[in-house]
Amino acid sequence: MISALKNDLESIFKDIQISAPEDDRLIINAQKDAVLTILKFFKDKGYDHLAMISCTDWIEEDEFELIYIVGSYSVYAPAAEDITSDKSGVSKEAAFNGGNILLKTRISRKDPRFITAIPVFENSEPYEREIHELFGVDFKGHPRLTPLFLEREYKIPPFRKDFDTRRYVKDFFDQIPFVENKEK
Amino acid sequence: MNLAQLILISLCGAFLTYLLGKASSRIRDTFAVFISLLLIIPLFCLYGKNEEITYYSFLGLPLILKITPLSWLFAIAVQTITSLSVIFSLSYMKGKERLDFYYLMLLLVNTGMLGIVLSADLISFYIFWEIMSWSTFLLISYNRGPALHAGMKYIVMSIIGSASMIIGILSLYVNCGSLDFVQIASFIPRTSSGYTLFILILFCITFGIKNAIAPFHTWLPDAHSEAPSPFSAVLSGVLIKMGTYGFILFMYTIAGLNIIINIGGGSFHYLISILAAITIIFPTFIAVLQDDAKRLLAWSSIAQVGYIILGIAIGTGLGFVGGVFHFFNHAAFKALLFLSVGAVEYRTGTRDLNSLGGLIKKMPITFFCALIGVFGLIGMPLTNGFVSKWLIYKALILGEHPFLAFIALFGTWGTIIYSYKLIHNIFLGQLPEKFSNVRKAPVTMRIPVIFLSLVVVVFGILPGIPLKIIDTISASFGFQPQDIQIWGIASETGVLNMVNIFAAIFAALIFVWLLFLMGRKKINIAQDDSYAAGAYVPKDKYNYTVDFYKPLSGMIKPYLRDFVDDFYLWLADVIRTFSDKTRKIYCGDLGYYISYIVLFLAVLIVLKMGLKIW
Amino acid sequence: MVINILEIIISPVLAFIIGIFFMGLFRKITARLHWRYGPPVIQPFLDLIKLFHQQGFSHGPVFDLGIIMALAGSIVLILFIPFGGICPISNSGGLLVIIYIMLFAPLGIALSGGEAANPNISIGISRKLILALGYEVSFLLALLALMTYYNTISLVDIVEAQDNYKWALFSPLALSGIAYFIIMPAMLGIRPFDIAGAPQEISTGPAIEYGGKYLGLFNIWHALSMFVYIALFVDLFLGGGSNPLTFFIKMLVVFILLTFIHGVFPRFRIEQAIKYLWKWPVIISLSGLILITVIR
Amino acid sequence: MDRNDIKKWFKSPDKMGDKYSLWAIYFCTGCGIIEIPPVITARWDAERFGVIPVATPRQSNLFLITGYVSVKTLRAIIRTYEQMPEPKYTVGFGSCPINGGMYWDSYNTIKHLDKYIPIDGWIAGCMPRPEAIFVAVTHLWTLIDQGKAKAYVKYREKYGLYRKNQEMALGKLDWPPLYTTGGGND
Amino acid sequence: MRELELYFGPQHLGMVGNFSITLKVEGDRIIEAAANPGYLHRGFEKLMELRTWIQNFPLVCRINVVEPDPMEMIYAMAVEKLANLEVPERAHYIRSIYLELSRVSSHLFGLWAYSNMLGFDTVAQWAMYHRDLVLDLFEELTGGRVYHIYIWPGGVRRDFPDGFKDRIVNTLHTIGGCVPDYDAAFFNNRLFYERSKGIGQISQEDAKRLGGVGQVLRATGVKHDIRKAESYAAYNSIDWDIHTREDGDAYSRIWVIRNEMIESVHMIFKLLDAMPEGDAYKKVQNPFKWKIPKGEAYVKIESSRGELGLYMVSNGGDKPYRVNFRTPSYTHGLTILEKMLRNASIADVGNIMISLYVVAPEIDR
Repeated sequence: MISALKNDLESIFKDIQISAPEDDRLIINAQKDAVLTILKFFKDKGYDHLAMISCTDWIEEDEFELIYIVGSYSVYAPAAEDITSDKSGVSKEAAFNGGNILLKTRISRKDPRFITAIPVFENSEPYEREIHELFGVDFKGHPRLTPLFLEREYKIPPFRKDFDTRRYVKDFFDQIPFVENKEK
Repeated sequence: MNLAQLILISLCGAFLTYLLGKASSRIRDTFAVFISLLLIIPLFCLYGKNEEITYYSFLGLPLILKITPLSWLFAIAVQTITSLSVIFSLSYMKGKERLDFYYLMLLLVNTGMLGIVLSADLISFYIFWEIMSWSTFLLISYNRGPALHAGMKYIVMSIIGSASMIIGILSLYVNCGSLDFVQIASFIPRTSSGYTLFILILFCITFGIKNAIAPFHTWLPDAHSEAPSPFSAVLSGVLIKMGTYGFILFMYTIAGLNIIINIGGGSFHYLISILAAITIIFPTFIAVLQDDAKRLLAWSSIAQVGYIILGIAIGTGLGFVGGVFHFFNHAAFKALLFLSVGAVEYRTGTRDLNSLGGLIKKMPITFFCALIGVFGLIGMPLTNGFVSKWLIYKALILGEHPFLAFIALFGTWGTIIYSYKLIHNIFLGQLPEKFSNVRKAPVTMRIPVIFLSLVVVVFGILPGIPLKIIDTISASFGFQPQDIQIWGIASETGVLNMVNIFAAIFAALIFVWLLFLMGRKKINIAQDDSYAAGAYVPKDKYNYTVDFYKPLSGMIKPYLRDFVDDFYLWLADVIRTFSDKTRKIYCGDLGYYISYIVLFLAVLIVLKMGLKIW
Repeated sequence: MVINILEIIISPVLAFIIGIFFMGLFRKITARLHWRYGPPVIQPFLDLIKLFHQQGFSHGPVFDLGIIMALAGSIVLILFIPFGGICPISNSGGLLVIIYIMLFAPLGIALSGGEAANPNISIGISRKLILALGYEVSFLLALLALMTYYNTISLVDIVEAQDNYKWALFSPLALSGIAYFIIMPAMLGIRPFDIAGAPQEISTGPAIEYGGKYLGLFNIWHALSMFVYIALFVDLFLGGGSNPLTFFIKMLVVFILLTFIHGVFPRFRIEQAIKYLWKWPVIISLSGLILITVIR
Repeated sequence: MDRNDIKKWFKSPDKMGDKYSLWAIYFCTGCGIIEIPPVITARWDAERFGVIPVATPRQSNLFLITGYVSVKTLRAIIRTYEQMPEPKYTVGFGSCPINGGMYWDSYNTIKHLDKYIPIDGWIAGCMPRPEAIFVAVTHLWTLIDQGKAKAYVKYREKYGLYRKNQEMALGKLDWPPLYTTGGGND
Repeated sequence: MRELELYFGPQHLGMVGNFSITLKVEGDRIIEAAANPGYLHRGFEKLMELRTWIQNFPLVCRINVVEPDPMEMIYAMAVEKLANLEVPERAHYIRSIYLELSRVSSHLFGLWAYSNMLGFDTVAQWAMYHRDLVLDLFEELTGGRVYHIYIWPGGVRRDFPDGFKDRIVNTLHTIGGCVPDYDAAFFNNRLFYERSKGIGQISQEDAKRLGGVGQVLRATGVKHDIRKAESYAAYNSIDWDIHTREDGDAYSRIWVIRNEMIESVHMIFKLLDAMPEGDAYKKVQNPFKWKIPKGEAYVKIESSRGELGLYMVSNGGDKPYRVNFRTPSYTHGLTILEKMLRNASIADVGNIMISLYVVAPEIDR
């Protein structure tokens, strides 16, 4: 199953690197502009569940990595010969559900912009909102990039690697005096 | 001063006001107030008198004015409400156009109403009736725009009523030979009951339309909400009660108690009672759905008229006293409410219940007066509305009409529902930012309102004062006299002692207040410092007014459209198409016309010979 | 005269004690249904002591006046209701006055809540008034059946007519009595009809802004209204009581039944409550009234 | 427990009333709230001691701050605390409001709750057992008895300082000061 | 026309957890609802980057206070996957039993919250009492009532004590014996049906489109459960069923929860019977010096709320480089809740929210 998918992908999309480190996992590194198309491709293939969108701050490479994790709702029994013949190395579990697909793309850290995946997966809305808030990535076409969790504006979005939370605590919370102390 | 002079002064005063207005608006205003207040004095002096004067003779028919206890009561109510309305108009109407005309019409309406209650023959009755109807029409459509439509609706129905009255008058003239009430009253018992019924039904249509009773009510909501507020007070307070006066006149003065109770096997007065019950229940719940303060009050007026008619038509002394007293009370508190809403509209420029709120902080006196008015409307104890409703309920229960009593009592809960909505949406809740500069109502607006709320409360605690007068009226119609005391009513089937109740409530209030003072001292906080689930109250958005009774209105709305109004509109439509068609009949060919005439005559002859209708 | 004044003083005190006792018992019985030990029966009274010396916040004169008016209305109401022979001023105006004095409390609380300018309160009041519209149909029908059957509007007369075990509940008025009992949870505002003050939906509705003595007065009002509605049922359908003790025992039985109803139901939504109240109780009480008019 | 000591009730009804009728505001500020349902339900039944959860701050006199306080929650806590009528008691539940607990380095939780509102007592632990709440309640009784549970008086007296701290943590507050007097603006 | 903005939470008796919904209301219909999370945001994922692999265990279980155990499990699984650790067979069974016990306790908590929301105190109190019995088991096993930190990379911290199996069976029998009571009082109560039928209804397509998992999905008729689809621990070795309903409303969801709870109890019995002997854990190297090779992992399990996922990146150090949880309440509490609340009545806000089983700390993290 996974391997068939891999072949399909390689034939359709050019600029992608695909690896299948485990039986139930497919890792795809794609270019920025191909992401939505690939997501759509997966959706059409029956991978209709966007589990999450994550973001990793690779500060040394000066890039953000966006990870779209896609799974499938449809649970189907594997065809009997698929398991018995074991021709494509598909394990029982993987055949059972199509596994997880990790679609990764890198965007610049200086000017973090991307486009929203809402047209393909509607439930990407809060994830993108969260990434916008915690990493400062701007998603074009997102209807409301308003604050989700945080009350206050931070100079550096707090989940970036260069935001030192211990330092921040020292500079901010520890500066607030105790009420008794001020008495003296 | 005799009655003719009284009417004359009133009439001349009206025109003089108009003329003075050409000279100076200030003189006009003063004079209007003066003339309307002046007339109260002679009216008061007429209390208990039985004057009668023939002021003119027309075709050998005497035109008579006469004062009876009944007409005295109505005249006093009319004159008081009009005077207060004129006082209220001073600031309400300030700066509007055509004010001379407005005052003329207002005073003319007053003259018309006085004439109606004082006249003692059908011709004067009819003349004054028409004066009143037409000047009312002009006043309703005073604001133009949609008001014109409302006025049109009113006048069309009014004309139908007048036509019905004309037929009745002509028929009576032909059969009785006189239009004097006394003569007619002596004629009625001698005639057949079918004819009596016919006459009664004709006049009931007239009065029913004016009174806005169930199938004839459709003009009222539009008219009341579109008329200028001071006039709405007159309209709702006394003008529509001219129909009530007519009812009483025809049912008890002309036809007499015995006939009314026995006619048609007792079905006539019962039918009227059922109509009245319908008039109570549906408008009450339609009022719940209204979002326009004056429209809400208009529907409420229809419902309250239902109580009055129910009391009068049920045919017992208790009911009659209750009904007439309720007329009097309704005049007081409904005028009060219309004037309060008028004051709010004057200050805020809107009467939309969805956009007001929180005005208690800005207009406290208006609020308290409106609250008293609402209490009267609901019939809370210690207001006059309670006493009259109590009388009506008791009459219904002891008269073994439990279902009518149920409807009347249930209507009270509907009344609570809409009147709390009125109070809440205007005065309570969060004050919108845009009304933060609203000032309290001007003095000339507060005086009538305060006066009326005093009336509501005083007659609520001491109901004996007006009840005594009403009891003499009912006794004069042949009802069993009630044992009226100053503190209420004492009868073996149930005592109502308002002073006792007042004392109990007052003592309880004092006691609870002391209890309240016993607790730790309170601190006053701002309105914004309110529970908002841990957040600070959002300005301007923290108020529940829109669709106040959503769960209820969602359930009852589909059943509470004004089907009658729809029916009339449909009828009007049909008539229009029909007239379009009939126009083809008039094709201009003489031969056709002649054949029409012949056909018509033939039908008439057949009718005359074959069916002896009358 | 002296006895009358004494009765006027005693009956609210008695009602207060019984109401507070009922509230405590209510909490205790509910706790037992919950497999809990529960608070002491006098706990509501202890709460009152606390509340009266706690600070209160006032939103304005009407805020104060409303709650005072509500409680005063309840106290006056008690004077009108015969309590096993104690009936200070119940001959003034009869049942019709009682129906109207019952309005003081909801209107007072509604006005008071209105000035506090909190939408939750307004929603609670709106629900309360709609709910009242729902149960009032059967309530009025039941009362009218009684008044028609005994042909009087005086409550004292009705109680007297049921003397010697001629209880209305075991007469042709049984249907009305059943309807009254069905709507009683709605009148008392207990489950399944505690919609007006649903804490999980609108944070106790009308009582949101009450703190300190305001809440104390509110609780007293609640206790008194519990007393009033149950006492009215006992008077109307269970023949009152020859002395206060038998009257109290009858009240206790009715009260415990109501507490069990409270324990085993979740809460209605307001539309459902109205639909329910306009269906079964109305059918029963209407047929009761028709029966009365037919047999008379 | 001296709840049945009638003499004491006559002597100081205010203190006794406060002690045996602690109404706790229902506010799930943090994960400590998970132990509140057991406390108020059948297993432990806090209602035995008159402790019940109530819906709005106006009705309550006990504020159990259950667990860590994020900056956003702090705003709601201050708002709720200020709406409570006096006398009011606050108890910090769990380690986190004391000094930040295991979130000592989090950028979004405040570390010392008593910098912003006064606290009458703490319950340490993560998470404290339900019995700890009862211990806290009995301890609070003692404090009330001895007249030491006066945090709300402190808040009134040093409102200026508290308000300043609150504004430092939250930026501008959108409600007017609770006390106009009550200085501390040294 | 005046707009009404009403706050539902955070300080609200109908709100379980520190969460807020801003409602725009007309009459008593909700026009628009905006979920307002963040009251519990502690920045877990950031804090975990600053702590060693083992130090993170106390932190990770505090993400979801109602059922911390799946959090431990998923973190342990991710570490095992990155570090290529083998888990003994017995540990798999113990983990499964432990997770199912946690599911039972969590569902009882949900039952408390839901029936309390409907104003049904009696059942709420019973459920909370029974949950406490389960917590007693946890306490005996791990020493903590709420937070256990029992699952460990390479197994569990310690084996079952003597006679623990019997005590589990006893407790579960006690709870199971009350199921008829619950049914009579609550699940078959006409009023429960009236209050929840048709409330918060969502179609299967919508549930899939908006990312619904767990009961929300199963209540619409999708037979989807990670325990079956991508089996972990010992779930594959016993026979059990996925419970579904068709309507997708609150009523179906609560019924799914009820059936799942009973299924869990049966699963525990089966697992106890099939549990092999052996080690309950495998020794790992000194946790203070433990480094995990470079790599990334996405693991998912079925918590009692639905699919719980964890994406973890290691750059070869002694601390994780990036941790990101996919919690089931996230989409339920933000997207689906907002959609369901549109046009709902005010009376049903808490009803819908709790029937979705939203737990606020899971959203905020």
